[in-house]
Amino acid sequence: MSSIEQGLILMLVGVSVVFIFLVLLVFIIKIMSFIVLRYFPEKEEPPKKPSGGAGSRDAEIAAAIAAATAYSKQ
Amino acid sequence: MSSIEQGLILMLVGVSVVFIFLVLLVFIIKIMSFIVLRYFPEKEEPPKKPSGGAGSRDAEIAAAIAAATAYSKQ
Amino acid sequence: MSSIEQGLILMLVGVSVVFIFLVLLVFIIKIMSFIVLRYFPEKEEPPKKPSGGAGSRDAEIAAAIAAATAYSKQ
Amino acid sequence: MNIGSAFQEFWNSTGVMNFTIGQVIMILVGLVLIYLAIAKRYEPLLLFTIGFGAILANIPIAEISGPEGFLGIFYQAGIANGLFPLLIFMGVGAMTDFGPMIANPKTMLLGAAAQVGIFFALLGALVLNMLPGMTFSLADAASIGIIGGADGPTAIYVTSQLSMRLLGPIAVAAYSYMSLVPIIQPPIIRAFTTKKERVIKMEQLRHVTKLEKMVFPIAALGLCIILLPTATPLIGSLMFGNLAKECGAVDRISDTLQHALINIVTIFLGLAVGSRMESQAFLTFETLGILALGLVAFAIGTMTGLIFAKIMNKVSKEQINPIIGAAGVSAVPMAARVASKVGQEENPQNFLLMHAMGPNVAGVLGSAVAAGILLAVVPVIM
Amino acid sequence: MNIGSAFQEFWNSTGVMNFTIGQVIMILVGLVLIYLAIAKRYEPLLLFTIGFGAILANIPIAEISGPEGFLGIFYQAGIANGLFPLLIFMGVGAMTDFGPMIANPKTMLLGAAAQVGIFFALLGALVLNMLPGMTFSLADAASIGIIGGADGPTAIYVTSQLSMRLLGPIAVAAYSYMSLVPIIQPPIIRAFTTKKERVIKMEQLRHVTKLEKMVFPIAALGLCIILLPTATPLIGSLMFGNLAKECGAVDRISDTLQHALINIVTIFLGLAVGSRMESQAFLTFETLGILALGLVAFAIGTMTGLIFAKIMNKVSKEQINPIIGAAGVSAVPMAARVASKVGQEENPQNFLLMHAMGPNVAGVLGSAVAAGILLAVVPVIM
Amino acid sequence: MNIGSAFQEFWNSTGVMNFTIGQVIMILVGLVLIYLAIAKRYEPLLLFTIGFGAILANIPIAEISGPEGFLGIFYQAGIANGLFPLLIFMGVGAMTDFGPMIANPKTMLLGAAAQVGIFFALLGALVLNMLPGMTFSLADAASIGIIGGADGPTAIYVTSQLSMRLLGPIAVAAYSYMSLVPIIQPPIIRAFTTKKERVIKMEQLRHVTKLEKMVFPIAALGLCIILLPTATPLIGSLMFGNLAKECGAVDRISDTLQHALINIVTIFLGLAVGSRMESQAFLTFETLGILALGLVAFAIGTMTGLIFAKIMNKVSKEQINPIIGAAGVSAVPMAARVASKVGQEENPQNFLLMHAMGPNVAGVLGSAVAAGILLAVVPVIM
Ligand code: NA
Ligand code: NA
Ligand code: NA
Repeated sequence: MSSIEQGLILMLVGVSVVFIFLVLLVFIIKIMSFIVLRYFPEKEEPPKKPSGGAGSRDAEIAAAIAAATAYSKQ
Repeated sequence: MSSIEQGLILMLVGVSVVFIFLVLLVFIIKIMSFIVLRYFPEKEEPPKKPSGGAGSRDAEIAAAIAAATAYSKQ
Repeated sequence: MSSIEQGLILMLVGVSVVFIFLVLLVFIIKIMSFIVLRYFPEKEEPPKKPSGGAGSRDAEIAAAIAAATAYSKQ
Repeated sequence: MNIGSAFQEFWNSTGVMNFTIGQVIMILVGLVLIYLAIAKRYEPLLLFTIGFGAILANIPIAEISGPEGFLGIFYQAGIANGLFPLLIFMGVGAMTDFGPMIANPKTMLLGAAAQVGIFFALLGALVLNMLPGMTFSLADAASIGIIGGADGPTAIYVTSQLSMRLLGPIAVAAYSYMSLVPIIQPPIIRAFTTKKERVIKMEQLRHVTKLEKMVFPIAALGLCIILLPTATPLIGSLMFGNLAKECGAVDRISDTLQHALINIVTIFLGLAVGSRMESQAFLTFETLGILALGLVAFAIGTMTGLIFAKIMNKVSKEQINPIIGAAGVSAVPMAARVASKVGQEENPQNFLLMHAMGPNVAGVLGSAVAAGILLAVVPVIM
Repeated sequence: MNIGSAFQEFWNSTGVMNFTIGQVIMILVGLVLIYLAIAKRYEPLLLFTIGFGAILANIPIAEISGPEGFLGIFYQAGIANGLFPLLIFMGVGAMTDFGPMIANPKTMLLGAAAQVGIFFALLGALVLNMLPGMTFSLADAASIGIIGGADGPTAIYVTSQLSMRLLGPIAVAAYSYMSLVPIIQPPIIRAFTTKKERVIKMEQLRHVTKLEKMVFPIAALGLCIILLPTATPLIGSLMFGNLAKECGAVDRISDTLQHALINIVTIFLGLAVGSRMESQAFLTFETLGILALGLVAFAIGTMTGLIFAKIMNKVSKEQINPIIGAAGVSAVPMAARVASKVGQEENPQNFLLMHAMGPNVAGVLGSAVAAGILLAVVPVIM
Repeated sequence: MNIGSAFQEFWNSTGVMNFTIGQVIMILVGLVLIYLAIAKRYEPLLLFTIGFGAILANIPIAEISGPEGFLGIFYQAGIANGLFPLLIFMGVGAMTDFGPMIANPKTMLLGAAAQVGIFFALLGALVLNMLPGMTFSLADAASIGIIGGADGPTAIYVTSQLSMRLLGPIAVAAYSYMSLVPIIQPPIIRAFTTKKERVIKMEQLRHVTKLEKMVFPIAALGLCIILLPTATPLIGSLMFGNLAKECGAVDRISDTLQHALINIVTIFLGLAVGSRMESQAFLTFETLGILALGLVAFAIGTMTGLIFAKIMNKVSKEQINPIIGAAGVSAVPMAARVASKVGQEENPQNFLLMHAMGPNVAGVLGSAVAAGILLAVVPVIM
């Protein structure tokens, strides 16, 4: 029954490491949250930054171009 | 002119099978419609079920989360 | 220092061709614009054509089908 | 290497110094296709991309359609193996409403009758072999015939399996004639029908239930599996998309097939098909034959659709307007609109669109079935 | 070749003449999966595509799942190499809110406890080897166990790396049980908890800041890199998507992962997985074993999640409602909803959804970690 | 195998036990890129994905960037063969408005002048060979020079064809400096122009008709075909997208190029480029040289653009504000915005944005042309 023995070993290693991993992650999150909340607290209602990189920049440019074009047609 | 003979054979087989196929499909549809209309008639105005699987479920969850978050901030 | 010589040659060829290319493009655009503006001036406010090929045709059909279906149910 | 020889080297690598006359002509052909796509709105999505692909494929030195070029990569990824037309077919399935066909199933036979054009063109190709410069094999002839299916993805799929060398001209012929349907069909319709027939009014189609629409794709695929397995890649893809649309449970899939996926694949497919339009393959006497045979296929398909409708009227008491027989060639939804328009010109109270949609979508099935037969039989009897 | 033999040839190539009984059964299995997807809404996106793939793969002659068939192409492109499940995971990451988990990190341990089911099923597979007709290698057993991870992409990824021959049944079992969670879990929850436990009310979760949500994916990936590199393809993809969502700077990427890309990949993945459901691979005694073990895995995972929650209540002063332990199996978000529903039945004032989301998404991490362990250790000790 | 040795085996496969110092540093580099993307919004789409790719590529054991890893698959699918940058270029074409350039074509020459930086950096790389540890071949030098093109896809395309080993540092340099344009350019603009020049007011651009915008991509591609076939993959892709946008007949294609396709490809491209940032390839003295040369290229390109504008003012009676010469480097649309902003600081009535867009998009053409020259000449003279 060597194969079942292998399975038992795998189970032991597996369950242990899953728990070790998530326990460590619990600590990491707690430390992380502690640091973030203490040193980088959220500002009240941050103004929504434009996001999307190229997308929004393109949109800005497009708006500017549209405006300029409309202007130049007057 | 063996090649044209082959073409004629292909034509005969082809036209026959296309017709056989669609004639059979006509019968199948008629039988299918008969059964469906008799045994599974459409209910009047079925209430529109949520569709899209994961998508809509995610949306529900998102709504629930949003609601809960909003609630918890009060 | 043959490699730097190669670089200098590449620089000379490169800068020349970039300029030749864009100078030619300037002339081509000028000629193109002259012809277009003289012989194919823009009509005032062209009516917006339906675009998107299959897409819009499908939409038309869909609308027609919807209309016909609604009609046939009366 | 000095400056002079560097410029010389550069000059030798310019297009001017390396053009063949064939490449110049093919670039002009590409421009014509783009012009037709933009100015005439002839199948714009496909003729635009095919035309652009043709231009890129005929640029000297660049080898864009070679195995390392980016069009060559598209070609290998989805044309050589038949993948792209099948993905398109999934999207077509998700956009197709088989309701009008289910409401009046006997009009499906018109979609069978109109496929006769396929086999006439096939035969025509073999007859054309008598002309010098035409050497169409049976596989070539079958691929040419399928132009008469009036269905782009089917034509590309069959040609990719049977006669790759003719892909360029066949695809161009298929899409061109599909967009010329409003020009090709009306005179044929008027020639083969009487005024009295054209004003026949058809009663409104019954309502088709959601469940019927959901069972249909399964039933049609089932029949195809039993009778014609070689057609199942095409019919299976079509019915996958159609069931996804009708079942209402997988809207994300249905939407994706109809939009993101079909759009992306159309770009790749069009460019890759265009990349097969190299001058030595396209500028041949055979291409003229293919264009002629494609027209023949469309015309005969239209005719046989009309004639079969008239025969059905002889046999059955319920009269159908034979104009809708012309829609059996497929060319969805163009042919159905043409039928509808011609009908309305004769009688403004005549709303044939829905009635023509039945044979129209049946024609898609019909040509997929014909494709399956050709794929099954041609390799065996050659 | 005369007309008769041509028809004979055609007849010999029909499905009727070439079906094996196994293929017929598998097509029926495919239909059942599609039925469950449409009528029961059981994981519709996946069971629909897997079911359709299974039908197409079992069509005689057509060879759609062969190396030249279009399902075979999907398979090679993204299942054999593990790519598709990772792309799905990017989308999952971009749709997941780890906020509830960060707000109450100790509930993550429930997501660890519920993974015990994986290893019980693994062991079970090795025990089943004692039955005749069952020959599960350790790699097979590991792939079967991962069904208990209740996470489709993880199961497909692990199986594609360890035990490709079982991909069909394992994927079907994984997605089926994920959608059966509302049936499987409630009785187990009621059996392993007392009424008094089930009415425990939990206080509202604190607000989690944007920055915490942004640091979390980096921290989790960092831990994974340090401790378990073999899990980084899965966890890395998940955190890539999650960071893209939370950071607010790359909305185009986040949107694409959540919509266009995941939808396209889902279609390909489902069809390709279905294409592995060929009769000789699926219609075996082993498949029954896999289905049974999958159920065992889900049940035991649910149990160990519940029991661990009760143990935590013993140890800690802050009480948690043990129902949320069942959500630790993952099956996001289904298991969390089940927990929430069962809780509300006991006490209408009990809003457990947010609390259950913590263990629920932790369960995704937990099964990815378990996958990493299996991928690291199994090839070594075999 | 006993329990102890199983844990030992596991421990030996952890990241902790297998890190090289180089991998740790590269993961930190990846984090810095992600930080710049998120916090500073430096080319967020690209630096985010490249940074994440760099992290994943430097995880020990996992081999994510190896030929079987998922980043390795992206790399093979679209970087090694140059496909992804071309698809990006199609999307760029579909988002670019050449109108301002057509309205005032002579400003295109500024887009030529600013490419001089490319060749200075090329020369600089060859000069740097005199330092120990620098061994740039001519192909390497050409790839480094193209950073001065201020155009990411062009840089990646050229480097993938000429000098793959330098892809990581070159891509990072290209995108970093593109986003640093608002910091790099203003002092150079102020240093090389007088107050009097900077307040020059330019008259409004004329209206450009739809037809001009449609003919332009065809004309530009035609010139490229005739003069420089090696640039046609880049210019052809750009003009394909641009014509799709301007023609108004294929909006489905234009939309797809601008959204679904470019977004998907950006994700794959960024991750795949990042996967080339393995420590042994990146952490070299040469990388420092590349970063320095990239900055030189940007600075000199800005300078030559400005100086050429001043020369044009000497020669022509119609005065242009030389600030817009700086926009000739491309870095669309960042450089045009910088020019506009600097102009407005000098004179609030000065609206230079549209005027700067001309040289800006001309700079894209200019660097694609320079790329074509390098691809044509370098393999020959090496
Ligand atoms: Na047809
Ligand atoms: Na799990
Ligand atoms: Na440039």
